[in-house]
Amino acid sequence: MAGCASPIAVCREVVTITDDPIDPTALLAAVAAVAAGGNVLFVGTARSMTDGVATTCLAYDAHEPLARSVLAGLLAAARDRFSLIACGVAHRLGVIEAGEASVAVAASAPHRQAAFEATEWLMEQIKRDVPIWKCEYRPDGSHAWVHGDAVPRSDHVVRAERDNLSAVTSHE
Amino acid sequence: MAGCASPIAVCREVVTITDDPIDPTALLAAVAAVAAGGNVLFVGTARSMTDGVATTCLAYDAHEPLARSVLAGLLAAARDRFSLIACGVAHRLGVIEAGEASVAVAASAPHRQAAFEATEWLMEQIKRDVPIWKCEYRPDGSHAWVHGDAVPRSDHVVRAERDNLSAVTSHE
Amino acid sequence: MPPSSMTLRVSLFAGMAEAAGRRTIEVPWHGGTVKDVRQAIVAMLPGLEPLLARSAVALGDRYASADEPVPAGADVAIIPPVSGG
Amino acid sequence: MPPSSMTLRVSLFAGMAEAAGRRTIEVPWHGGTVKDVRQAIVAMLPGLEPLLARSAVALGDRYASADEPVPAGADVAIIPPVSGG
Repeated sequence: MAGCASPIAVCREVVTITDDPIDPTALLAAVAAVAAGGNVLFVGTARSMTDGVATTCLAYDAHEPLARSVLAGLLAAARDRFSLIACGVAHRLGVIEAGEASVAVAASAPHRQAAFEATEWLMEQIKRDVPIWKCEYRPDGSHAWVHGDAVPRSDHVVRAERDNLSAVTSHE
Repeated sequence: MAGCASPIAVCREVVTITDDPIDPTALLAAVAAVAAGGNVLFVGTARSMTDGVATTCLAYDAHEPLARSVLAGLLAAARDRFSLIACGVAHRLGVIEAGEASVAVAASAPHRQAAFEATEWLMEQIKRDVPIWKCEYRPDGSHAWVHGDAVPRSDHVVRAERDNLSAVTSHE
Repeated sequence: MPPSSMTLRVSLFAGMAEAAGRRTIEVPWHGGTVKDVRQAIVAMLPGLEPLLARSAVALGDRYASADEPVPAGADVAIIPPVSGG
Repeated sequence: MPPSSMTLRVSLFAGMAEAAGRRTIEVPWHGGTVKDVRQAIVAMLPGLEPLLARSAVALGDRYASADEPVPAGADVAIIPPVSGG
């Protein structure tokens, strides 16, 4: 549990996975601290168009226990790596209409650069390794689950990165 | 007025300079759009400690008409440079207690990277060129206005950067 | 119950559940490692092979490595490339 | 009113206002450019020179360049290095 940025702040991480609408303001409030100078909130929202193709709505599926576990590991890693005061993530599952939030990430740090870097890093890791999947629904009634080519990384790799060892060792 | 990221979004920028508490949620809502996939909000808050020195409160002074004008130029520049859908800034003046927000910047874009880059860029420019000043009050009753060494840049330079010409030409 | 009659429940998600037509499959299981689970799935549902090749395997709430042993009662899940966020 | 009796109002902020002991100063003004405004201020309040050397000058709601002419009624402000955010 190393890496708390300030003795007067409570080190904390918040993971929320929910079928209900996300409350980004609550997430931002959850990372607030008097030791913080920089607070960054990212909110990912469902676009009405993706690469010129209209999307009527999205649906998200997840392996919830694994997602919670991987997210908790990522938040702990981010807190240590960027000397955060606090950080949190909320991800919504089920059907999401255009304009609604699917994900929110927040980080607080004494200075703004760490908060920016941590939030960007967390979003990259979430999109790479957290077992949550998006299905795009089109106006013609068709749908498609989105799967890229990158094999989700094991928590061994996340741990190795957290310890600043060099990259990929154990792609299962 | 080039650079609107999407024909279905309203291009807009929001500047707020106020003696009242900042409402970051309202700023985030002001940049929301169905064409947006990434929304970034930065909130700068008054720290209780800066480099080991306790701060009881901060006070901000500003040349308000110039600050509004420079901020409007920066938001327009950010919108074009990062193909934003919308962006906004709110800065508070007067006395600010530890934990309270002094500044908030928000940006929305189709993809998250542009929203992150724009928000960071805007914060850098604001801290460099917008005529607002901070005074730090210490527990012993002393205070100090904070002035760095960088001469605030004229809007000529901002315009030149917006047009992607190479850097500094007209430091007054 | 002799080992030859044992099965392993494997959870599927997203496009893999859609390709299999269900969210859970039961594969014959005589013991082995994560690598053997993959082979058992492909033997039963060869159509899953392309996506399975790009998938990780989870045991409970953590990702598993290829040589980990998998007991018959294990909570096994196939994790294809993710697209959350 | 002959030019020799004209003055220019200059707004000061933050540490510069504190150093001058006021938020507005009036300097004698016989016409000239932004550069001449700087010299008139230093002639009247030499103590402002170090911070003035690192300051920009604004006319109305925009930053001004060194060779811009400054009419007697201009809205002039000295903008020392900023610390907002």
